[in-house]
Amino acid sequence: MSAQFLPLRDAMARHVRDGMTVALEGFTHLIPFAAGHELIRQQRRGLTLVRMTPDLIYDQMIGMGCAAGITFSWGGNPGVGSLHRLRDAIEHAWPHAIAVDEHSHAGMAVRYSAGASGLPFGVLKGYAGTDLPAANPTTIATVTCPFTGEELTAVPAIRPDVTILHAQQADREGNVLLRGIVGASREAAMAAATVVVTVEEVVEELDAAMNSFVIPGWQVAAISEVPGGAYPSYALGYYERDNAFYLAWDAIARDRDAFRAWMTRHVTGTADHAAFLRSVGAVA
Amino acid sequence: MSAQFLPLRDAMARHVRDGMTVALEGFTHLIPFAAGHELIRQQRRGLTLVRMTPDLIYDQMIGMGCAAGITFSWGGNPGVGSLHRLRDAIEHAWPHAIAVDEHSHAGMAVRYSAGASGLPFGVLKGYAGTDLPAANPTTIATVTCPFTGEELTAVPAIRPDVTILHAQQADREGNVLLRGIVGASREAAMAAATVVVTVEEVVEELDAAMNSFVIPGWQVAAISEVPGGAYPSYALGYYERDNAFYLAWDAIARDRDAFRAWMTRHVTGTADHAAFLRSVGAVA
Amino acid sequence: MTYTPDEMMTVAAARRLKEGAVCFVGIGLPSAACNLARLTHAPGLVLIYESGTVGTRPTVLPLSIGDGELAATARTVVPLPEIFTHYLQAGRVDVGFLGAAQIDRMGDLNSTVIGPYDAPKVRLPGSGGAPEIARHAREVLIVMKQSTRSFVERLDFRTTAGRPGAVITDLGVLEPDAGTRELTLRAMFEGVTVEAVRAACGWPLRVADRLTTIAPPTTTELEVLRALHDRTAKAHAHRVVLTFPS
Amino acid sequence: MTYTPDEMMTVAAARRLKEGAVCFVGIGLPSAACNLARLTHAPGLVLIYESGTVGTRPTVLPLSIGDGELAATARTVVPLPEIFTHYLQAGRVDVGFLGAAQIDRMGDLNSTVIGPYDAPKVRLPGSGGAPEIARHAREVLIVMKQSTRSFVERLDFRTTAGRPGAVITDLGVLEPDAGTRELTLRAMFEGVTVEAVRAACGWPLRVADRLTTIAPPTTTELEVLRALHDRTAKAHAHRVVLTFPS
Repeated sequence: MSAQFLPLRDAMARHVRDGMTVALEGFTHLIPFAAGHELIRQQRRGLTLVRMTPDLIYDQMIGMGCAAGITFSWGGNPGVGSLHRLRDAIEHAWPHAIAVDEHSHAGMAVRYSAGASGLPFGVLKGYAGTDLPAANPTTIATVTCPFTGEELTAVPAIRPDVTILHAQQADREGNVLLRGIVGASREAAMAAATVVVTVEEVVEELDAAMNSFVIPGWQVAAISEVPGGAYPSYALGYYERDNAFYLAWDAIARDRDAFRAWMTRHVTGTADHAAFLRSVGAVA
Repeated sequence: MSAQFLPLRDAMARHVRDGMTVALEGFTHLIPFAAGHELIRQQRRGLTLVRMTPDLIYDQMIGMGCAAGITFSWGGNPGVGSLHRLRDAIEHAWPHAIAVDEHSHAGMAVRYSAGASGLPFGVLKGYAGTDLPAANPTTIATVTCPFTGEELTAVPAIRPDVTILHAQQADREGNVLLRGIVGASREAAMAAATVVVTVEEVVEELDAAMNSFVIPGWQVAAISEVPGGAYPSYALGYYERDNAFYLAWDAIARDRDAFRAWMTRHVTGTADHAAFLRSVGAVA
Repeated sequence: MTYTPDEMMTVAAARRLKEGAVCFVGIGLPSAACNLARLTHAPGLVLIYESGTVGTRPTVLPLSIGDGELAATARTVVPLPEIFTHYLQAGRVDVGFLGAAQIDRMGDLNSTVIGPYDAPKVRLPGSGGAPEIARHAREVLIVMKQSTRSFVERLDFRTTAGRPGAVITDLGVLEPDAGTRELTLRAMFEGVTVEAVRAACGWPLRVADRLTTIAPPTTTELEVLRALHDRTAKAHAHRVVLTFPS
Repeated sequence: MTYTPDEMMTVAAARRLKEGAVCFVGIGLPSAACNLARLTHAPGLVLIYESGTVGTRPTVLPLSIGDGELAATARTVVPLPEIFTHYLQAGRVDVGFLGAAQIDRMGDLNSTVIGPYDAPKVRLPGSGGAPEIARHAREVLIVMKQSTRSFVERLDFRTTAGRPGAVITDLGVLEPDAGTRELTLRAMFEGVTVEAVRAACGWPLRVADRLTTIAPPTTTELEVLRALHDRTAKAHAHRVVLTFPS
């Protein structure tokens, strides 16, 4: 199977269905905002959303009712404060309650790596002396080293139905290049049944040095060319993170009505990501 | 601590002592022949030699009596046939018997990864239905997934006292760049208590793109500039693998006297790697 | 020169970092402290951010843990899982910085919830890298402003078994007692009284027999720190506008 | 055109590879077969070599599993552990090729020792990637020349639980019986007799009710394969001489 080039709307409609476990990865960098917005426009419901750092994109998806659950390790607005929609869902079940599967960064990294490696679980030295195992007994257990007798922490593999990434480039064959901070993107992609990617541009030849992080085209189900697809996150070599947007989001998300009005105006009220970028003034 | 730049003789003398567990890694590419030869010149004894593919360098070290044991997964002369010195040691205890700790490539990769991660063991789906666990019961065991009940294979971490690599470049700060096929070099380096590197050249600025494989200088104990240090293996961008040498080795190594004569003439009888290269006609 | 409590905390944290140490850095005050140390007494400090950037030397402070500046000035950028396995868990980190919403007298930390876990009054961001930074870094430094709301008798949730080497507050420095490991006031900033420190602590704070005073920021420290913050503010002031080929 | 048994084996193996399949390739005949398929009926074949090169399209055959040619023509070069975890163990490989010193009637393989493990008569190279290729690849193809020394009643050591889809020999093709999984002669090359195949097998070989004959190499197959071998021989003929800046 090789990658299909599809408009984002079609890629999301074809590959993401209600009730799926979906990981939109990218660590601060290369967060697939365009894809998340398209899932909101298509009113996906009952998703289990997996991300190390939910960030604004999951705040928006949770607030718009897309999520049945969240699997994560740090749920704040980086450098700013709370994710108010995530908080409102957990504290007040608004718009509805969501299931919480909470780990540390190390635990999430190991869970993705186990999924990527076809193993049912992974091992770390972690969580000892904390309340996390008691709070989350279904996905934190122990295992004993058969050689040393040491007790270690075991966490189950994450295997998303779909992992969605944003990347700088794809070539015509569907090979995808990610440059810069990649977070757990590689592991999230290799753990998934299906990989869908948005890219800044489709090029004749990837700008990839030897040993670059390239996902082979036959590993990718669909690719959509979406310039600015990570905004207000960033794409190294293309545009910077819009820190002002992250700051401004705090006031928008704090209030349910302000949040809904903003989402209606800029996301559900826009046809696609290009229209979104125009509507928030992010394009010249 | 940051990397010291030392002549190879001093780097080996300072960091490798009799009885240590030593990994000279590099998969076909970037095999640290110069370092191995220097250990032979210094008459190191009782080493436990770790490599996925022992290759000619361990054939030579074993034949010269450096090894007390070997940990490996494929011990042939690639594309040619047997490693006759390895065979002679196992089949006829010549020059003396060696302990064998034998795994598959997958098992070795997991063992290095566990060592690199500070874990006592690693997990794989492997060895089932084979005679390997019975032949090697001390380093092959089972572990049960606490979530699914599935039984998996457990293998103990490898933590070399010293890992020795050959790389293309180091900068003045001691940061080391490896390009091309890297095998398990990263994991072997991160698993080691001490890392020693030979490089083709020391440069002002590494020729390293974003996301290249660079070992930070503070992870490296010593660096020796040894042009041609991987010969007859190769260094991508510098010189090719000398396949003719690998073919010729078969006849040399097959006979104990021919082997000793060759080693005396070209290795113990030469002062350093530059002299070795001249003696085998590998430099113009 | 006059200075703020934030500046004093940053300087006090920076001074604890030894030349050549490998630091696992978080955003905010720890990032400022590490870079201040790097720009003053410890030019060889190795900074690791959990985003995968190893050996970064940013000219301005990052606003997020994954800013492009960190990647551009790094010695190497690795996948995030390697940071937590090959670097942190394998014991390659000398100093880890932590903060939290709550701390108790043993230095354990809560950054998960206020109230019960299953029905929280306030849902906090959660653990991030903290539990494993606390476990694997050779020394843990905690940086938190003191108040009876944050320095509490009893944590609502133990996110992290903190085992700090020191807790640097806006009033002074607490260190664990050699025997009991209970946090003990060891040093205060100039002009701070023991009563003020005790009043801002939710448990009966132990005080060391010999209390020292921490010297105020030097002119150099303040100048370098303020220049760093100025450069940072300038670099981040502009709104991002995307331009695409037509 | 006349052809050698090696050429016939290579062609027979190449024909089994479907367009777009992901192949885990070993050095020697499997490498020739995969590249022949790629240069003829299956241009989209994805070749993975265990050295970490994914999606390679070498113009000449590699002599070692880690030749520079494989890296230079790869879509991506990854650390070796990823090949065995993210690609092979995770189930991303369609076809894996294996060979060995010994095979038994169930398709299990020995590449470890002749004689007892602890006191071997012949120490063979060992398992390499074979045990996990056999376990995780969707289909396993074994390529081995037949003789009573290699097709044995009883393995000296079970390195690999082979579970082959087919064993391609220099005489024909064996496939497991649908019920018993015992290897059964299904097809022969032109001019080969059942007696000859049985004589070169160390156990009483089962023969299928309906035996087919495998068509000899086509002119195109032979020309492409020979051109590939010619290019390879030329590329590898020169002695390597290092030149250093003075």
